Amino acid sequence: MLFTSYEFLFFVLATCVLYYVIPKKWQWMLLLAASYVFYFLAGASYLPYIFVTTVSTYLIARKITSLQAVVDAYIKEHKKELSREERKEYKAKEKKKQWRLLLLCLFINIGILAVLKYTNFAIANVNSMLTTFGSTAKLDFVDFVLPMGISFYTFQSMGYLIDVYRGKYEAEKNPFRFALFVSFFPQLVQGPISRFDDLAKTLYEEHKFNSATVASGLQRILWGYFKKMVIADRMLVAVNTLIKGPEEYQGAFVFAGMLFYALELYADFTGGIDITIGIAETLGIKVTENFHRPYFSKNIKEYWNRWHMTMGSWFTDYIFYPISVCQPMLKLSKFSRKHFGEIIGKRIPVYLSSFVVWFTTGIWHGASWNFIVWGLGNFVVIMISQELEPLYRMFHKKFPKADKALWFKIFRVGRTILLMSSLRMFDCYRDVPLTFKMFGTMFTTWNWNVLWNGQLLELGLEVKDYIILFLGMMLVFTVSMLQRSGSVRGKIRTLAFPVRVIIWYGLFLVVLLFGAYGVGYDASQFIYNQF
Amino acid sequence: MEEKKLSRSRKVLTFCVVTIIIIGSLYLLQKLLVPKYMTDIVEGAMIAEYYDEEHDHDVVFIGDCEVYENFTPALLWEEYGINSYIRGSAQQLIWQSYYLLEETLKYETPDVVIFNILSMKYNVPQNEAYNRMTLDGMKWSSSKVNSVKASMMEDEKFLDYVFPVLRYHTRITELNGDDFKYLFHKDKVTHNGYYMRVDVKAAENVPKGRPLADYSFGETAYKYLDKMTALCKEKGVQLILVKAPSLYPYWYDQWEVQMEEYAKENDLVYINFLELQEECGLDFTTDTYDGGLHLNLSGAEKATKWLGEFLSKEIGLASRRGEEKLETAWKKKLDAYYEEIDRQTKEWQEKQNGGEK
Amino acid sequence: MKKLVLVLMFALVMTGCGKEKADDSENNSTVVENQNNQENQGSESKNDEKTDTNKVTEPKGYVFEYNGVKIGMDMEAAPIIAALGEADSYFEAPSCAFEGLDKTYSYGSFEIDTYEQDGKDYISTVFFCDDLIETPEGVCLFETKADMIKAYGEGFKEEFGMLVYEKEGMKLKFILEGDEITSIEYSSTVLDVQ
Amino acid sequence: MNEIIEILSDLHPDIDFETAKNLVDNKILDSFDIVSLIAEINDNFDVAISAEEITPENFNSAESIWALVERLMED
Repeated sequence: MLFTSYEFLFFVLATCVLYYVIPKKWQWMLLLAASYVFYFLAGASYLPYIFVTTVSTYLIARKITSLQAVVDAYIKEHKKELSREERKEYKAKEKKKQWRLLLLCLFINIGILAVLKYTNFAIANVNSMLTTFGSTAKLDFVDFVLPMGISFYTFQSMGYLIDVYRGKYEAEKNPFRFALFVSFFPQLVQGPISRFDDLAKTLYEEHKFNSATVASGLQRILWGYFKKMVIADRMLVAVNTLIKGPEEYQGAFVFAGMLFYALELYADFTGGIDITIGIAETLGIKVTENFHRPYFSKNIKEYWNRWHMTMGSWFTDYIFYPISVCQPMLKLSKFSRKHFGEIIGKRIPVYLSSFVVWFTTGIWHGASWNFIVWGLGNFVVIMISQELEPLYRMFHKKFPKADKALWFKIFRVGRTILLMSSLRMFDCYRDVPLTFKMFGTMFTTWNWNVLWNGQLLELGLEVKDYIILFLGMMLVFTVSMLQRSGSVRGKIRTLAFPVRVIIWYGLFLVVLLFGAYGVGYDASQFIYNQF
Repeated sequence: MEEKKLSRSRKVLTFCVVTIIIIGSLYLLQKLLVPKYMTDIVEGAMIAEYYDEEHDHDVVFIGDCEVYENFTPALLWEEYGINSYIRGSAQQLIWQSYYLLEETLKYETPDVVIFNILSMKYNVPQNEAYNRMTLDGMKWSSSKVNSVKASMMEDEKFLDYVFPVLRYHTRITELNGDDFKYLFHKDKVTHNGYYMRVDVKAAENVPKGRPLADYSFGETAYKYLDKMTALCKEKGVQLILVKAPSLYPYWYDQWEVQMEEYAKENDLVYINFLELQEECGLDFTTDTYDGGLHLNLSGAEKATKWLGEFLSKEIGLASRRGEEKLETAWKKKLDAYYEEIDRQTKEWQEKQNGGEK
Repeated sequence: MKKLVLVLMFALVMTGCGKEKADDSENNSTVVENQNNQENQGSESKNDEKTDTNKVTEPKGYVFEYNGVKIGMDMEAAPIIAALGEADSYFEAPSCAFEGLDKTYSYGSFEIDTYEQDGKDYISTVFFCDDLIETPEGVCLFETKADMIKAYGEGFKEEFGMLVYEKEGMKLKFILEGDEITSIEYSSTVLDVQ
Repeated sequence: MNEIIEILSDLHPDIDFETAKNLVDNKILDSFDIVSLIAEINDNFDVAISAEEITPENFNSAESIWALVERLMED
């Protein structure tokens, strides 16, 4: 069920109506049922996978919590008899048991994800290696199903498990409630990746029908559809033409494609998340925000704190920190400081763990070298930026006013967008060499006149489409600017009733009339469902 | 207390008013966006015209362009006193024909239904645009629901038929004068379902049929033909199968055999006008306007004459000339008919003269 | 000095400048994937490209060749028809109700069909009429199934009783009666419905 | 406590860590800073701060960082 399908709209509508009609204590059960129906409709063969993840995570988390309870009780009881060392030793021993359980669960679930997602990638690499060594033998590709949203629900469950292991909170007792946390349907396909302590309470609570909340949720959904259907799906037509014809579309076309893609991706992904969060809001549930006007970022580092935020913080908390502050890493750091000097030694933990994080981030996005190179590209840019920090400081000391100047702000935002867009070319083109080649043509093929000689009109979009896109983007931009001083929906709420009706009905009409859907347009899937 | 009540009822009232305005404006918008089919592609307006008719026909034609371009009810009335109507539409598929027949028989029970069997060659939905032209014009009924369900291509959605605005929303940037002019009222594009053309383009080099791997008609096609036969039997209507005299698309001998057999088995009359060309006096250098696909007025008159003779002599349909109500209705229709002939003839002559210069 | 400023500027341009606080860095991401989507989620496949993207100027799939003229599916018809010289006969069939003519050009031993899109004609079919011509892979009418398999391999599918080789969005169709090839047809898949 | 402030000031000379609160929530300290900080603390105080202790509450001010270090030293 695509977010843009009638079936999905109907499904959401039916769920919402039932949700407020049935007794409140059944609400979360309804959501669980709805989520499983949703998942079943997406593909019955997916069910076993999410089931295994749910059950294994539930049981092991419960076990870890109960072990922790035993430890606490024991220590409390024997507080006086035990020395500090004894206590420490006991704790460490017990922790080891929990650690093994944690590893087991990670192994099962990351294992499922890895096997389903990366087996063919591995086989392809082995095959090309065999060819390099002159062997004619070839491994056959395997035909695994890749369950919808597996990357998202696996990450969400593993985050929960690690938190339980760390003692951040106790494991959920009710297996069905936990199952709902894993499978909550609005965020199943493309995130956000929620944390248990953020989502659980609002998910299980009883929610009274509140017309203001419901209206607000619906408004957010509408805004999401606007971005998704009016902008992203329309832009997609041109993007596809450009990236599917690398022979034909070079030079300035690549540049145009890069920007179009940046636009499409933004509208598609943030629009999808708006729909997700809006649906949750309609149900009275608060889902963590995933974007914070990312294209307004001053630099790449900031960008990554404002784009797909829940995934970013997941990688920080569960990969970056554990690696960079673990004992071996600290020892390595000490060792290098002694032997290679202060400067290098200090950087080792950060660099090594960042490398791992970006490699993982890349491969999480897709099993191909394109994504790995893309991830590492981000790594390189961020590290360069980090190393140039002293230069920036010099620059700002010399031109203290630059920071406040509008031109400088625009320059920085433009730079962020250009950098991100050029890195993203890796997920447009077929393979890594082709991407480099296409990137190169921007500087070798000097055909900037195609941007205004009408050739852009041969990509599947007409003048009117470009006008709609332009106006649509202006609206998104304006809303983003307004957002700096608080929720735009909140601001609209203060206006007179007829004005409000006109605004929201107007937006509805715009989606209805200018949405790129139906015959002639093929509603593209949310780009993000694929991960 | 009183005040609270008041404000509450005011809220309800506002809600109602807003809802009515929104639904009303959406309805108007939808009407505006749906194609009007008044100029150029008029074939899309045919199906809806039937509902304005007095439902008292002796003969109803069902089928694709091979009926609505090849037979003219006006002549059947003038010469044979037969009151007939053509429920035809472009590339009407056999299940669409069946459901149109089903619907028609809810309005009236004619003596004879004539079905053109070219659409037997299609066993699956073909084209969204043609679907639309046949289906959008139908009024809502179980027949329409079933017809839509049977006709939808893989990427079509039922809801798009319920709310055509979902299908035609992209027309918002292509609206033209017609869309406003014909928002509430439409002109007639046919003469009792007949689509008239007087121009001429001789048939030449009509390609032979290329061999097919499988000449048997599809199961689905047969299923609906069976249903049609059964429905007519049940309602006491005589079903006549025809193959119009069009030269193209090619009508294979193997198809002919199957139709002859089917007619025999089911005790139906089957008329193949391709074999009656000489008897009708059809001349494909002058009687077609597009090189043999469709007949022009002169051709249609010849074919209709043969059919009129057959219907009155062989089937025994009595002339209803003199029935006052029919005479007045047809008087008006014939006026329009001849006016149209004059108009087109003049236009055609001008075009020819222009061409010669 | 100038050089230094340049380098500095370049560095600023090329990397995210982090004056005050760059916050945390690792993580997040995004990106999309357009082609290698695997996490199929039970819904239609992404964008069937709009119709005009499958227009080609280069021949694709199996290509018939006559007197040195390559006739590939979905290629623009005009230059090919011009190169082939005058056809023995020509027939055009307007589509019911819609603009656009389907044209058939007959060259004795074979026929070419075209379809119209956005005012231009494109090749939709090459049809063999007799055994005076053969495909570039060396198959002609009235040869046997074995000859066909020798030339094209076993990779055919059966569609409506025809043996069909599909390649790069076009189809090469054979009809056999018994063991004898009775029809050879190159055909575009653009107009495929059945 | 003073040592903590010294380390912090090395990282960001422009911030007054005596008074600054919400270092994490206001994004004054990013993850790179935190990692460097933990390495320094490990060096100077010989305590190992593990990943699970990296929470905003523990790192929001020099005071809370010091409290964490003290707690770990006691433990």
